[in-house]
Amino acid sequence: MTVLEQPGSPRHTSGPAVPPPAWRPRVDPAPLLPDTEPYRLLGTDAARRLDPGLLKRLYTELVRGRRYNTQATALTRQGRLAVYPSSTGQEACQVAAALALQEQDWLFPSYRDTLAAVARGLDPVQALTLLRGDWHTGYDPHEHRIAPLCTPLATQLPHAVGLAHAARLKGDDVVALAMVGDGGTSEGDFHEALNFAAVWQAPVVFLVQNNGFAISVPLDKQTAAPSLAHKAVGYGMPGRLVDGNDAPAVHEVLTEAVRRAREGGGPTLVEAVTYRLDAHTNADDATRYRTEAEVETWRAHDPIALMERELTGRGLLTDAFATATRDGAEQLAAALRDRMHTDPPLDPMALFDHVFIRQTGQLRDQAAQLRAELDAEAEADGTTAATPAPAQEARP
Amino acid sequence: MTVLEQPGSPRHTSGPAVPPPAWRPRVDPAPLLPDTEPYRLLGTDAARRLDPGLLKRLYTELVRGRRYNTQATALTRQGRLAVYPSSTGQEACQVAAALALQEQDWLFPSYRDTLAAVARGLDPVQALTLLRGDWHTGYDPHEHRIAPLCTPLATQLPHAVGLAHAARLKGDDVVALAMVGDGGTSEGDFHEALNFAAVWQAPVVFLVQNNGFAISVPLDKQTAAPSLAHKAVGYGMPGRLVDGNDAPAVHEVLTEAVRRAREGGGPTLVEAVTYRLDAHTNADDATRYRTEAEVETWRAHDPIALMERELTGRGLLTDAFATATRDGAEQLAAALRDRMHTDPPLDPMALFDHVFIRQTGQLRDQAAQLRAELDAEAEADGTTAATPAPAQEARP
Amino acid sequence: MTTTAQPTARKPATMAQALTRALRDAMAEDPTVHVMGEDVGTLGGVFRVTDGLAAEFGADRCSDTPLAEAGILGTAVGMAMYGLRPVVEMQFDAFAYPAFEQLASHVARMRNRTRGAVPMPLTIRIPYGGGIGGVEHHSDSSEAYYLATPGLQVVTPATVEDAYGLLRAAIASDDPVVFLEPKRLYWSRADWSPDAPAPVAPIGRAEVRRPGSSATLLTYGPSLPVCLEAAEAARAEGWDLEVVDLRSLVPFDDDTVCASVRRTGRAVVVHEANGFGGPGGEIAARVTERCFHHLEAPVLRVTGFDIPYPPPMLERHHLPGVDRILDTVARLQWESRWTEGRGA
Amino acid sequence: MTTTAQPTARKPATMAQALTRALRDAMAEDPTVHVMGEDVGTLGGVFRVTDGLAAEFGADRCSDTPLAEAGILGTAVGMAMYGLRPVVEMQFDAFAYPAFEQLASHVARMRNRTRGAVPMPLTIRIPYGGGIGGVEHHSDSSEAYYLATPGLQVVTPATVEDAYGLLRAAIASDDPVVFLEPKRLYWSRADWSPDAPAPVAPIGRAEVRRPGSSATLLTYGPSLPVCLEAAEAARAEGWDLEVVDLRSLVPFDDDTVCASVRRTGRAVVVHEANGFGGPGGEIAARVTERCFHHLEAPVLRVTGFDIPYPPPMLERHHLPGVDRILDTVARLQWESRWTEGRGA
Ligand SMILES: Cc1ncc(C[n+]2csc(CCOP(=O)(O)OP(=O)(O)O)c2C)c(N)n1
Ligand SMILES: Cc1ncc(C[n+]2csc(CCOP(=O)(O)OP(=O)(O)O)c2C)c(N)n1
Ligand SMILES: [Mg+2]
Ligand SMILES: [Mg+2]
Repeated sequence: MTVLEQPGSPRHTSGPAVPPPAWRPRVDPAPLLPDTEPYRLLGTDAARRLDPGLLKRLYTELVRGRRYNTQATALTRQGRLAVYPSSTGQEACQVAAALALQEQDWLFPSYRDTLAAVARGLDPVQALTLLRGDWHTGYDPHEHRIAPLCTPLATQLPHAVGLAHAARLKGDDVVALAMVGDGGTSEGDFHEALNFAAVWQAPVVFLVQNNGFAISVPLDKQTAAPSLAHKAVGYGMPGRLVDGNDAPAVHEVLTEAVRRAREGGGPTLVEAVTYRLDAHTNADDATRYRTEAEVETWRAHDPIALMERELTGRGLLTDAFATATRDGAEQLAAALRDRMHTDPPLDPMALFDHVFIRQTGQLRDQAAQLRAELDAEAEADGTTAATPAPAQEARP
Repeated sequence: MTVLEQPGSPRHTSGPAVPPPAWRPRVDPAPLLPDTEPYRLLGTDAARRLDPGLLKRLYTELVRGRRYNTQATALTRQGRLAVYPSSTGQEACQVAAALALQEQDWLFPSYRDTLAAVARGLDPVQALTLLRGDWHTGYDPHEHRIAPLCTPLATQLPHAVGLAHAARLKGDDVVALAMVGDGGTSEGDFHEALNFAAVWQAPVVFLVQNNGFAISVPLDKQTAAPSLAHKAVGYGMPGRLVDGNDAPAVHEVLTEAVRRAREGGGPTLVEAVTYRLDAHTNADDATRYRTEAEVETWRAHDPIALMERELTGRGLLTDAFATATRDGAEQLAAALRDRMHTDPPLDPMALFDHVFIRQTGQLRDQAAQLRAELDAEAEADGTTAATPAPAQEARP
Repeated sequence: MTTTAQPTARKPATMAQALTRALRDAMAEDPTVHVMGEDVGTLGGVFRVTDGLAAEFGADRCSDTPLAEAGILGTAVGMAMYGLRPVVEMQFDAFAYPAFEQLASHVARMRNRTRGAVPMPLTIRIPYGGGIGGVEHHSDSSEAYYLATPGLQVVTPATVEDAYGLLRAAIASDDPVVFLEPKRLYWSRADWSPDAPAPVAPIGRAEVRRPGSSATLLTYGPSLPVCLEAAEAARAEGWDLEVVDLRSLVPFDDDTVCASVRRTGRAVVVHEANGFGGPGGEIAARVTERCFHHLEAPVLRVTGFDIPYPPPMLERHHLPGVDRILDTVARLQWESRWTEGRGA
Repeated sequence: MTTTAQPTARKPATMAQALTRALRDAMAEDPTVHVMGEDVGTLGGVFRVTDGLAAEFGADRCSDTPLAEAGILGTAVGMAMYGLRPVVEMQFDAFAYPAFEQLASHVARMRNRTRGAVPMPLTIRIPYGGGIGGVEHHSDSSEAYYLATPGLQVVTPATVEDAYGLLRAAIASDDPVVFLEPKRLYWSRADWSPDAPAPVAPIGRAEVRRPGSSATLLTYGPSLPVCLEAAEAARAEGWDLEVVDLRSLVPFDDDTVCASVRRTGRAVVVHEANGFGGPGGEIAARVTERCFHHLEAPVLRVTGFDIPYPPPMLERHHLPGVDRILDTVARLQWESRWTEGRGA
C-alpha cells in the first residue's frame, strides 16, 4: 500500500523508471575537451609544410608589433602617452587574431590589444588615443570593424556575442573574435557571454591570452582548472589549447575556429598560453611579484625567436627579407614617434557633444558655462584666439 | 641573422623550446568529469544493500515534504501566503540536502528550498515568513545554520563560499551546502562562486536542482552543455550527475561530497536532474510553456513513487509504517494550517529597527512621523489601543 | 479640441495592454526592433507585457534569453552596435542590478566614448516600485541609480496613453532609455483607442495633469494617481493643488515644472523611492535654484522612508499616501508658522 | 588646546600611508579583520595602500582574490556571516559596478532582512574620483549610487588624519561602510603622528575646516582642498567663506551643516560627481528644508558636468575648480540682483 492520498501525489507506477529525454547529454563532451598539451607547429614536422608566404607575413607582423610595443613604451617615458599596457611577448596572439579574420569580421579587443587592432589595419595613432588621453575611443569602430579597446574586464565579450548574433539574424557573413586575459575569465561577464554564445550558436571566437598574470596575481590564484580551455565544455563549445607564442599555431587554431563559426558551427574558446614579458603597464613594478628567472625562461620562448628559428631552418630569413622587415618596423616606429610628438588638438567644448544625439537644454547651459570660463581664461592669458569653436550638435 | 636589435628583443636561443611549467595542467581533468548518465540507486542491485533505517528516514521526510508542499500551496489559495514556489517533485533533492549535512554545517537555500530548511529543523511557520509577507527572513540564520532563503538568483552561492572559507580559516569543522536552480547557473555569480571555491579549496558543495525550467524557459535555452555538472571541470572541481528523484542516490552523492569537503578535498558541483511538477509558483500558468504529457512522464518518475517501489520490494512498507508516516505528515500539515490561520502580529515601527545597529537621527525622525500617522489613524478609527509599542533601538 | 473626423472608438485598456501594443507596433514598423529577456517569449513575460510577440514575430524577434541580466544587456549592446534596436526586459527592478556595470560603463557611454560613431538605440524596460505585495527584491524604486548616470534617458509613464506613447518614443530614440514601468499601474485602465493611438509623447516633457493654484505636487509613475487623489481630498481643506506628472526624469522639463511652481509658489515632490539621495532631492534643489524668490516655503518631499523596501504586509506604511501628502502640504507655511529644524 | 604630556613627534605622512596604518592597526588589534581584493596581497594594491599587510599578517589575512568583484563582495558577505570583518578593496570606482547587486541586495539589507540577526561588519574601500589622469572608467565619482541605498554608511576622508580615523571607525562599525578614498589625495601630505593617531573619528560628523561668515561651502573628499583654496582666494573679493567637510555622507550631519548655513545665510555645495542626481541635490534640498528662512539665496551647486567622465587631457575642464566656485559664490545674490531662470 502507499501512504499518500493527497492530490498530486502519485500512485505506484509499473514498468522501469525510464529517465526522460532531458536527462541525456545532448552533446558528446569528448570532442569539446582541449588537449592537455598546447598545440604547437613551430619546430614540428607539420611546420615544414606551412606556406612560406604565411610564415613571412606573420614574421613581418610580429617584428612590427614588437617595434610598436617598444615605441609606445618609450612614448610613455617621454610623457607622450599616459599609460601603455604592452603586449611584448604576446605578439603572436595579437597578430594571429588580426590575421585570422576576414575584412567583414569584427574584432573585440581589450585594453592590451592595441597591437591586434593595428595589425588589423587601424591607424597606429588613433589606436593610442585612449592611452594618450585626448579622447576615449580614438577611431570609428565601424571603419575597420574593431570595437573600442575595452577596459572593464570581460565586458566586451557579451558585446561580441550580441554583434555576432545580430549579424547571423540578418543573414550576414560576419564572425566576431573577442579577446580577454586570464584574469578576465574570472568575471561573471565571461561566463554569461560564453553561455549566450553557445545557446545561440553565435559565430564568435573567444581568445583568452593566458599570460600568466592579472597584474600581480598569478594564474594559480585565478583558477584551479586543468586549463582555461577546459571551461569550454561547461558551455557546450569546443575548447582549444595552443602555444600562444607559436604564431602559426595560434593562427591555425583561430582560423579554424573562425571558419567553424562562419559555417554555423558555433563558438569556440581558445586559450593561448603566453607570457607578458613587460610589466602590466609602464606604471607597474613587476619585480614585486615575479622573479627575473621566470621572465628569462619565457624570453627563451619568445615568439619572434621561435619564428626566426623556423625561418632560418627553412632558409627563408634572407638578408633582404630581414632588412626589409626591420626597415618596415622602423618606419612604423618613426612615423608613430613623429605623429605622437605633436600635441593633439583639444576642444573642451566637445565634452558636451555625443552625450546624447541632441544636446539637452541642461547640457547646453553647462556648455555655455564652460565656454564663458574658457573665454575668461583666454582673456586673462591675453590669448583671445583660444576661444574654441562652438559646440556642434551631433549629426543625427 | 636576425632583424631585431631593439632592447628587449631576444636573440636566437638554442636547444628545444621547452614549454615552461605553467603550461601544464595542474590537475587531471578525467576524474572531474561527470558520468554521462545520472547516478541511480533505486531499482539497482546496489539499492538492496542500503540501510533500511536510512530508506525509511528518507521516505518519511519525502512524504512530510510533499504534504508540506501541498499544504503551503493550499494556503496561497486561502490568502494565507502571498506566494509559494512549490518543490513538489523535487522533494528528494530537498530532503537529501538537509540530511547530508551535520549539525554544525550550513545550508544556503534559494527561494524554492523552504522544504530543505524545514527538513533541517527550521520551524515550518518561520520558514514561510518571507512568503506570507510579515517580514523578510523569518528566522535567525544562526539557530539552525540556514542562510536566508535567497531570491536574487545565484547570489547566495558566493555567500556559502565565503562562509565555508571563513570557517576553514578559523579551523572549524564546517561545510556549506548551497542550492541553486538550472536557471541560476547562467548568472555570473554562479561562475564567480564556483571559481572562488575551487581556488580557495573551500569546503562547499553546490547542488544544482535541474528541474528543467527557469519559470518558462526550458533547459535547452539555458545551456548547450552536455550537462550542468560538466561545468565543474572548468573550475577544477569534480562534477557529479545524479537522478534528483532518487532520494538515496542524491543522499549518497551529497554525503560523499560533504565528506570530501570536510576532509579538505575542496568543493564539488552536483547536478540533480529532477522536475518541477507544479507551476513555478501558484501565480504561474505552466500550461503556457509545457505539455501535460511531459508532466505525466515525470509523474511516472515521482520521487515518492520510486521510494515506495523500493520499500515495497524490500518489504519495508508495512501498514504500520505507512500509517505512521501518513499520520506524521498530516500532523505537520494540520499544525501548519492552524498556525498559519491566525494573522501574524505586525509592528510597522519595526521598519526602522535594524536598518543600522543604532537608529540614525534621520530614521528617528521618520519613525516619529510614522508613529504620529499611526496614532492619527487609530484615533480616527477610535481604536486608541492600536498605538504600536515604541520603536526599540536595536540591541548592540 | 475639435476634430472633423469621427474619433476612433475608445475602450478600456490596461497599461500592460498599451505597452504590449507599443511593442507590437514598433516591431511591425521596424524590423530592427528586437525584444529580449527572461520569459518574454513563450510565456509572454511574467507581467504578460510581451504576450503574443513571439507568436507574431518569431522567436528571433522576441527571444527568451538565458537567465543572466549582464549577459542580456551586454549582448544587447553588441546587437545595437550592429544596427538593431534591442528592447530588453529586466524582470524586476532589483534584478537589473547584475547588469549595472554594462549599463553604467557601456550603455550610457558608448556614444560618448566613440564620438557618436556607436549610438546605443536601446530600451531597457524595468517594472519598478511597490504596492503589489511582492516579496523582497521585487519592489525597489531604483530610479536614483539611473538619474545619476549621464548618458541615460529615464522615463516612466503614469497613464495608459503615455505607456504607449513613451514606449514608442523610447524605442525610436537613438539613445538609450531606461523605461520604468510602474508595476502597480499595469492593471490600471483607461479609455484608449489602440487603433489610433495619440501622437507619440516626446521624451523630456512633463505634463500638468490637474491645474491648481495653491501649490504644486511634482510626481511621476506610480505616485501620480495618489497625488490626484490627494488633490481631490485637498479641496476639502481649501487647497487647490496643481499636479505635474514629470514623465521624463532625464531630460528634465524645467520649463513646465518651474512655470507651475512660480505660479503656485509652493511645491511638494512625491515619489516612492527612498528620500535620501532619491530623485526628490535633485528636483527640489533645481526648482529652488530656479524659483527661489517665488517660493513661499521650501520645497518639501513625500517619499519612501530611508529603509530597505518593507515586506508586503507593511508596505502601505512606507508608500506615500494621501494623508502623508496632505500632512506635508499643510506644512507649506500657509500661515507663516513654519518652524525650522523640523525638516521632512 | 593644551596637553601636559609631550606630544608624539609628527612627521609628514601621505593619506595612503595613513590608510595603510589604519588597516595594519585594525588587523593587529582584531584577528577577525581580513583584507581582500585584487592585487592587495603580494603587490600591496595598485595604490600600495595594503603594502606590507600580507607580509605581516599572512596571505590568509590579506589575500589576493580571483578577478571578480561580485565574487569578492559576495564571499565577503559569507565571511561576515561567519563573524569575520572583511575589508574589501575595489580597485577603482567603476570596477565596483559588477558588485552592485551584492551591495544593494545583500550587503545593505542583510541586517534588516534578518531582524538584526546577521549584521554586516564589512568595509568596502573604493578609490574614487578623478584628477589623476586616468583613462576611462578610472575616475568615476560613484557616491550617488551608494547614498541612494538605505543600509549603507558612506564616508570619505579629505585629510590624512581622517583617513586613519574614519577607516578605523569604518572597520570597527557593525554595519557596512562604503569607504570612498579620494584617489588624487592619496599622495597629499600632512604632519601626522602615526604612533599616537588622533582618536577615531566618529562616523556621522561633519567638520568645519575653515570658519567664515559670508557663505558656507559644503564639500567632501577630493574637493575639500579646492574649496579651501577657493576660500583663500575669496578673501580678495571680500568674502569670508566657511568650509564644511561633510566626511560622512550617510549618516548625514544635519546639525553641523545647518548651524553653519543658518549663520552665513548662503551655501554652495561642491563635489566632483555629476550634478544631476548627484549628492548635491540631496544636500541642497535638505539644507533648504531646514534653513529656508535663513537663506539669502538658493543653495547653489558646483559639480562635475552631466557628462561621462572626460578623457585625461580634458578632465580639468570638468572638475570643480577655484574659479568656478568663486563664480558661483558671486551668484549668491549679494546685491539682490539674482535673475531667476538662469539656474546652475
Ligand atoms: C571589472 C574590472 N576590474 C578590475 C580592473 C582593473 N584591472 C585592469 S587590468 C587587470 C588585470 C587583468 O588581467 P588579465 O585579464 O589577465 O589581462 P592582462 O592584463 O594580463 O592582459 C585589472 C585587475 C578592470 N579593468 N576591470
Ligand atoms: C537575479 C534574478 N533575476 C531574475 C529573477 C526572477 N526569477 C525568479 S525565479 C526565476 C527562475 C529561476 O529558475 P531556476 O534557477 O531554474 O530555479 P527554479 O525556479 O526552477 O527552482 C527567475 C527568472 C530573480 N529572482 N533573480
Ligand atoms: Mg593576464
Ligand atoms: Mg529550474
